[in-house]
Amino acid sequence: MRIGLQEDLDTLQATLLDEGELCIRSLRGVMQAVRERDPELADEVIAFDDEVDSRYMAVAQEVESLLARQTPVASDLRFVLAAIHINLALERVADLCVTIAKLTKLVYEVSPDVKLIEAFEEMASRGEEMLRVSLDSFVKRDLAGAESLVDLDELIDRANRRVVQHLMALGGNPSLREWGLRMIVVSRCLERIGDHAVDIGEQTAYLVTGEFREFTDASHPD
Amino acid sequence: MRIGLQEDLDTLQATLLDEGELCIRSLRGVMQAVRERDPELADEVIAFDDEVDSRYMAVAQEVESLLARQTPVASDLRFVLAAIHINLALERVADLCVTIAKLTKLVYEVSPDVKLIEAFEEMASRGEEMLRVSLDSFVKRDLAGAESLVDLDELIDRANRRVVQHLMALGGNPSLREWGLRMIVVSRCLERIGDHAVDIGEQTAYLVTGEFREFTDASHPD
Amino acid sequence: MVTVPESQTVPVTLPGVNVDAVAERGRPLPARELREVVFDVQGLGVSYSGNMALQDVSLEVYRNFVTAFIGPSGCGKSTFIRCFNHMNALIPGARIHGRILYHEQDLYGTDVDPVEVRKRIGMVFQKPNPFPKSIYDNVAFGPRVLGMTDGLDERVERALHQAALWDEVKDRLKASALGLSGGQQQRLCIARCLAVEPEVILMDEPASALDPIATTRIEDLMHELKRDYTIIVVTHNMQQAARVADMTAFFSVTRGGEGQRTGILIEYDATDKIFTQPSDKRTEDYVTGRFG
Amino acid sequence: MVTVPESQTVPVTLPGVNVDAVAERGRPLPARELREVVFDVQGLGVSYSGNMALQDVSLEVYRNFVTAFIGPSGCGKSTFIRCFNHMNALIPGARIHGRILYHEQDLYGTDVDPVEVRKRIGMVFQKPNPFPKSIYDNVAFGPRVLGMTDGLDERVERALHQAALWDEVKDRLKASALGLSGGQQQRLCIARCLAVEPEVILMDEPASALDPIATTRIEDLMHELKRDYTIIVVTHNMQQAARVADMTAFFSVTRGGEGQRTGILIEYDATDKIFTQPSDKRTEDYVTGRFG
Amino acid sequence: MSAVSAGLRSSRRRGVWAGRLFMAFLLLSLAIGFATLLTLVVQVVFKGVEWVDLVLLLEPPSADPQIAGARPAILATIYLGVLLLALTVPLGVGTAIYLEEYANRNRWYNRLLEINIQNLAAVPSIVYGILGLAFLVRGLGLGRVLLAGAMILTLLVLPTVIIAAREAIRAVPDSIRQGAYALGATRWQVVWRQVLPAAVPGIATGSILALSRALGETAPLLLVGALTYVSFNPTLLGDFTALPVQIYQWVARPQPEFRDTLAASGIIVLLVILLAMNALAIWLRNRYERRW
Amino acid sequence: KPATPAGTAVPQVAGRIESDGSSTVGPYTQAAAEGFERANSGAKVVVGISGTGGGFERFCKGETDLANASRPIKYTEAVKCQQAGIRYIQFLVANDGLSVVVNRANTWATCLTVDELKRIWDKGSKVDSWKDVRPQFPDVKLKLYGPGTDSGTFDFFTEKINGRSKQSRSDYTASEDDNVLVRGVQGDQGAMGYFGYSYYVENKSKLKVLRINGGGGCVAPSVRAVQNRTYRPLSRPLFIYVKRESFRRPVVAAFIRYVIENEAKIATKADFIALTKAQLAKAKRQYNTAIRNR
Amino acid sequence: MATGEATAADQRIALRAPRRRWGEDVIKGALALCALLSVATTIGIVAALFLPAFEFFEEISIVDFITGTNWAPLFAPSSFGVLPLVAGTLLVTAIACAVCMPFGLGAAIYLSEYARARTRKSVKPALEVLAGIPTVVYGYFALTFVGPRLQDLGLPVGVFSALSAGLVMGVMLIPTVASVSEDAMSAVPRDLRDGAYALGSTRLQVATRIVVPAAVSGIIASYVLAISRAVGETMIVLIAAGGQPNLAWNPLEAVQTMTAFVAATGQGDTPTGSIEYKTIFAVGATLFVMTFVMNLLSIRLVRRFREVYE
Ligand SMILES: Nc1ncnc2c1ncn2[C@@H]1O[C@H](COP(=O)(O)OP(=O)(O)OP(=O)(O)O)[C@@H](O)[C@H]1O
Ligand SMILES: Nc1ncnc2c1ncn2[C@@H]1O[C@H](COP(=O)(O)OP(=O)(O)OP(=O)(O)O)[C@@H](O)[C@H]1O
Ligand SMILES: [Mg+2]
Ligand SMILES: [Mg+2]
Ligand SMILES: O=P([O-])([O-])[O-]
Repeated sequence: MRIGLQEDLDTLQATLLDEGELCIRSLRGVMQAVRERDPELADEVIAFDDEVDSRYMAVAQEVESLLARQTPVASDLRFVLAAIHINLALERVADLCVTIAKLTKLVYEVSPDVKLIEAFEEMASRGEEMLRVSLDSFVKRDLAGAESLVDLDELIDRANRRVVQHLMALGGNPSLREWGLRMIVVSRCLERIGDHAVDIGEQTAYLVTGEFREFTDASHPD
Repeated sequence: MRIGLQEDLDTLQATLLDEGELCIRSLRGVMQAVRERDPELADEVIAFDDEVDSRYMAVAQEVESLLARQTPVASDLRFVLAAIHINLALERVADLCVTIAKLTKLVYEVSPDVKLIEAFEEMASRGEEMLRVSLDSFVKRDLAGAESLVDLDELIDRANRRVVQHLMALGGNPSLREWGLRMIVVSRCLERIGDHAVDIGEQTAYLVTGEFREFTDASHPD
Repeated sequence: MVTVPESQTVPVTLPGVNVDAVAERGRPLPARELREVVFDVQGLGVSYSGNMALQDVSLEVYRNFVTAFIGPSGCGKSTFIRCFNHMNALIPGARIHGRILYHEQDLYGTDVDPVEVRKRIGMVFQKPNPFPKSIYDNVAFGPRVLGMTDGLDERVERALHQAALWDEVKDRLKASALGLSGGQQQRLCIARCLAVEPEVILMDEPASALDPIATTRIEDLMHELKRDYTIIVVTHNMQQAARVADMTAFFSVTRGGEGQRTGILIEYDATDKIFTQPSDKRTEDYVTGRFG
Repeated sequence: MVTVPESQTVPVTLPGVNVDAVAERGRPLPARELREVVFDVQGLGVSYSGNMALQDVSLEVYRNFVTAFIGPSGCGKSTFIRCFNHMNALIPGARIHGRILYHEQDLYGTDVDPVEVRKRIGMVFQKPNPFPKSIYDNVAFGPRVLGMTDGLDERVERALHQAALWDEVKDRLKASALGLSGGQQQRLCIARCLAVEPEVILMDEPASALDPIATTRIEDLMHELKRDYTIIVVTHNMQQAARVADMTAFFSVTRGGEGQRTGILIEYDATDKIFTQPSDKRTEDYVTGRFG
Repeated sequence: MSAVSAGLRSSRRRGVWAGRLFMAFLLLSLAIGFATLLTLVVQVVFKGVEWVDLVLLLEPPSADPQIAGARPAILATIYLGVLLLALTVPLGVGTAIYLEEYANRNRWYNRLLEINIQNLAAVPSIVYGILGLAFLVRGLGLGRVLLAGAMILTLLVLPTVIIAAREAIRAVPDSIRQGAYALGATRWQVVWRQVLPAAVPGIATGSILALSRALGETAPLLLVGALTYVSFNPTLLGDFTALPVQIYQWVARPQPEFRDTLAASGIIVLLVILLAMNALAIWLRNRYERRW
Repeated sequence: KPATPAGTAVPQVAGRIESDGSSTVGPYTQAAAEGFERANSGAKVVVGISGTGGGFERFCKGETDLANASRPIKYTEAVKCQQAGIRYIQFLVANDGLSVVVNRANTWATCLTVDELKRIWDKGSKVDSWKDVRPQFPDVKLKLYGPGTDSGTFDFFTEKINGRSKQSRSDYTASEDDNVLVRGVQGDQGAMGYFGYSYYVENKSKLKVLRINGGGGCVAPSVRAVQNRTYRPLSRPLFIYVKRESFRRPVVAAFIRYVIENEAKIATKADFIALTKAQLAKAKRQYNTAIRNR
Repeated sequence: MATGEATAADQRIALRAPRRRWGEDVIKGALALCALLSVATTIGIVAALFLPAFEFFEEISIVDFITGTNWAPLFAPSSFGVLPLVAGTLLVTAIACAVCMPFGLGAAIYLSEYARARTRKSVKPALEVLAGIPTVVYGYFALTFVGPRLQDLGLPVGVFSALSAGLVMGVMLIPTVASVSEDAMSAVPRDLRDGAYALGSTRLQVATRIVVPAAVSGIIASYVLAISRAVGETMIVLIAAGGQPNLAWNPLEAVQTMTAFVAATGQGDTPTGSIEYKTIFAVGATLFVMTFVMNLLSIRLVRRFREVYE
């Protein structure tokens, strides 16, 4: 057993999970900011991104060092490649949170549409769940868990579509219109968090099966 | 000289550039579809994504094989890591084109706002330029070229902000409103194509300098 | 498929890209049906004084491929590779079971002359083993013993060229081969083997005694040579197998009844496959360094 | 910094993560000021019968680090490592210039006794070189010649434990060491060296004669041992340096006036740095295999 | 490199015949030696075996062949053997150790020493006889005593023993020495605890073979005064004879009983002694032969 | 062990006697020593065969008690002894008849004159064939065998036949070992050789001995012929030289006495020819004088 | 365990030797003394041979000695041309070499290249027995067996001849040559043989073109050893060669060698101190010089081959 390699792999996974946890915190924070229309909290979330970024950097550095030093092959190599992708996905998730935070700040004076906020809450909690499931199944090399993400994602997508419908129906009020234009992006961001979770799931599947496969293909919707 | 390694690295770069070219074609195609409100053309762009995906897969496979077989270190390793990121960025660019194509299809009956289309045209051609510059500087290991992307990106961002302002000012007409809601996403997509080009530039910088550095940080806007 | 009309777009030119070349250099190996089989090993086993050292190996070696054998120490790699040119016949007590067909002809059939076999199937050894003669005489040795003495000079020069050694030694062909560096010696041994114009070159850990730079050169050379020759290489260095080989066979050891160890073939596949997605757990454990 | 109030969120639990451990295992090496210097090499050079084999090397070796020396063949790695325990004194014609301070004391000062130095600074060689004696006697040899014969049995057992060999040999301590496998022999040599309780262990290509599995075990062992010892290792295998070493020194060769080759130190830095972003072009060329 | 479909059959009959002829020559070479040995032994045994009895072993010589024995000669030969061992082994091994382990080979006097010893090995034994007569018997005033005989035989075989011991010591791999030095052993500890034990089989066989040659020597003993008629058991500082001298004298007698029969039986006894020693040497060699 | 021979009522003596010298006389001394030791269990006699010259060398250095000699001491040797203060007594102990032998297949030669022998053996002789010896002999190639040039036998033979010691042709096969000469003559039809009587006696069946005409007719070597001096000129005396100083030791005196008393028996045992009465009487006289003077 | 607590000062003291190691120096001295014994031996030999030899050369011109063709030191008038002895020595040596070199090498090749390990293990020591038989025995074997057999073959050879002595000496030396050569050939790495076999060589080609050339320095060493043994051999020639100085270079005739002369004269009855007696030393010194020169040459030769091949 190559102790050095396994240690490095463990460290890498731990850093990734750490990053995942921070992303989830970020997501919660920004949803609170949306719910409570709290620009300060939004600022904190924006600042908190540095934390995630530092983990992102750490993972990148670890990956580079590991590849340079340990020559991983086969499943070890797939693990490292998966880690690269997951790292990117998580960093994007955090960025999306930042985007949401920024959008929130732009429209915090507008009193929000309650139904919409509820939809967002639902999407966010689904997103959080998906992130958890994705990381969890990654750690457990759990193919079924990873594949279950597709179904979860469908739920978020549906919520997103509902939000778009709702916003389109919203009409009139110019301030609300701006708000709506911003919120459609928020919704899209939340939806994309789900997409990233699916990406992570795909990486798990790749890690386990050794095959590249997209769970869903944007250009070939089922 | 490790002939095998260099050959593999060359192949990898060639596949990446191929993929880049396909992305640019995709972008042109989808802009034509937007301009001409041509749902068939949009469909073709959507189908064309398979081409890009196949390159994406090829790069991923090549990277895996290269890492497993060649044990690259130092600049070679950075090249491979950069290739992974660039591959992802390009794939995203193509996905964004698909998204635009889909959005176009949803609203092709609506006669578009000419100013907006012009803005999109501008954004798209800037995006195309950025992609070109980014790949070009990657190939030439041209740090200055890569850094110039930040300025180019600023132009796209500005166009994006103008689009949003314009859309916000658009008001009234419900069909136009839906169109606007869709178009804001299109604008965002085009803007993000620029972001991806910047990402590619960042990878070039990493490859050349060996240091991780984000040209701009979403959470720390200058 | 690509219906985005090209005429509509100015051709996209990106520097440094030759898309055709990419296609030509395509990594995937030719399909199985298209490969020409040089050796067809069928249920091969080797025993030393009754102890099975290797059992029931069946595989095909393809023309103009580099085929690598990897596996833990004592799994019979050397034993196996030595079957291809009758080198086992020199070991008292060694017995071969099963068949090796060389171009569909039984290599161990009656009437097969080991000398003829070795002429067609050259071998390079672990430690560079130049004869204590001049560089020229080393390369000329094979042709001389085989009576191929016409145009000897050209033959020697050609072999040294092929082994990428000519430029380094052309001014001192009469100097002792022992004065060469380890890496040069090994290339000389390859040249020596090429001088008799074999079809196949067997290499038993050809670079394990060399430093990394010399190793790189040998690997490059193998890369070059596979255009004209079929190469079989045993290596302990998995990275080396990964780098140079088109096909890789992984051997391992099973423990029989009385603690007897017998080598078996675990997996034989394209090298990429072996090193990224081996289908056998034992292969995976070995290549990831998790064996034992 | 993290002002998102944790109390507001249910603790996020993810399986398999121990965030503290991650922090503790943090890759970055201790800052230069915090490292304890064991050897301070100052302008060291070595000549063999007047030919400089190594010139002007200055570096610091830190305590409880694994320090690797890499470089092309003949660049003086072995020459250098042998300076640390006076092994060059055994070569007629070898001369040392410059200084090596060992805990601030000149290793080549007058009155310094090579035997005392070698007691503190052990060495493991390229090829396992067990003495043709029993396993026990091999390990007991050092203590015996140094007169440390009290509690010899425990000492031997402890050394074998540390070298991760005890379980494999505890039932046959009286058997000949030559009956061990190559990897076991090398671990025995390590145990032999540990038995005299050195502070530093020098290893000159300790795994180059071993198969990959045995090599892995030796590398693991080095990883273990660095907790208690300071290890200096010469290796041809760059991957090995990359895996085991904290610090890596890259040596290369310059050609002097009359084609004379002299080894010089090109770069000495944290291993990660050497293998991902070497600051010298020559290092980069060497580690990426683009040398020569 | 067109496909090889046939032609693995031998194409060179001539080579086969040359091989057989050569083989015949080799067997002949071996046969000549053994045929001679056999004839010789058969002749001797045929003539003398009857007289190998207790009289021969236990009685002193006599003018009457019927009751003539060789007890003093046999005993003296045995004493000589023991003395030779006691003198040659320490001196020879000591010299060999000096040359191999201590002497700096770059010094002219050490090189001269080596050449000198090689040369002494080739000096005819008769010259040693002259030397012994001039310096031991007369110069030292030792007289014609057993000790003088032993000493001259010592000088005679010393070069051979030195050369054999040097070979044996040189065959001990340097890695063993380095390993011991690296553990803090002093030079003598290295020699005494590692090198000598490892070299013992080589030294022993070399010494014994040299010794058995010395015991068959006649000429130098005659010169230093081995007598032909001694009826009492030999002492260190007393008159002596030796078996080969006794045989030589018997052979020169006119009476056929002496000339043929008794001489032959004496030869048988001598052969048995020598064979026993050779056997011992071979046993030692096989018993302790080492593979490194 | 056999008991002391009857009749010798000599009291037992003990001690060691060193002797060295002629390899021809060696067996004689050895036979004597054997009997003497048997009679005196405390006595030890050792015998070396360094050759007459070697024996005298040691003798004159005082290393030995007795010197066995197949010729009388030479002037140079005597000088050496004198310088070293070694005084000695010469005892004639036996006779030898140098025998000239040919191959058994030699049917022509039976008796040769001294002149003929000289023609064959003298320095610069060109006699290569038997025909050259006597015209009526067949033309068979003559092959010569003789003792080593440094032996007493060679000295004696050359002196008596060629007129001067050591003057001889040199192109013959020489050997220290007379058995070797026997072999030589035995194996070669044209061979001729000469050596001590004992070697002829022991090999009578293999060789043919020549009669020698020394002026008094053809005589073959035999005990009688030697003893009554008709075998001429090749009868030669054998000596033991005794150091006077040693003679004072009872054991040495006893040994000489033993030799004189048992001279005939010893000579027979060693294949030599016993002393004539006159010779024996002289020896006894010498012994008695020596005893008195010691 | 790294002595964690030890301060630099402690280690400063510790790097010194606790005490001077006198024993080591004493041992080295003792060993050097052993080595010096061989020098003393040589000096002794030179003194023992050359001092009397110089006396000899005071009386006899060294030129006559070296160039003279008639050897009759003990005849009267005497003649001191050593060439016949040298010729005899060389002739017998040449005959012995003609036997032991090819056949010794043949046996060595057989043992190292053809024989199985088991055969080698038993045959080689058996062969070595041949080298241990006392030379007296060989002498009589030559005289009583080989000579007559040669005559049986119809050769016009005398009872004594350089031929029979040389032949037997050659046979006696076969094991020496075989054993030393075989050692050298076994030391040729297996790789080289494998390399040659892999090129399609036959066993014969491997043995003659690879192994023998690679072992040539060892083979030469064995030859040199055999030559010097042949030159120095005494008893066989003393008994079987016939003591007849002979410049005829005819192997069928009897010859005298230098050693035989020394041995014969040494035990004869030449008065010591006489000029005749001193010939022993003159001849002995010549013999010594001959072997010495030959050895120097061979050391050179062997070293040259070593350089080429190692
Ligand atoms: N000449 C021989 N006689 C008997 N057994 C042998 C012989 N050669 C090899 N073996 C045995 O056959 C088995 C396979 O040996 P082989 O040398 O082929 O292994 P390998 O895979 O080449 O090992 P390595 O990697 O150490 O070179 C081993 O168990 C070995 O002990
Ligand atoms: N004992 C010696 N006598 C003379 N020169 C020597 C000796 N040992 C080494 N050298 C020379 O010193 C230089 C450095 O040798 P060294 O063995 O230290 O290199 P290295 O880096 O260990 O090489 P490798 O990787 O081949 O082991 C070489 O040029 C070598 O020829
Ligand atoms: Mg092998
Ligand atoms: Mg080295
Ligand atoms: O031994 P010799 O009688 O011949 O002197």
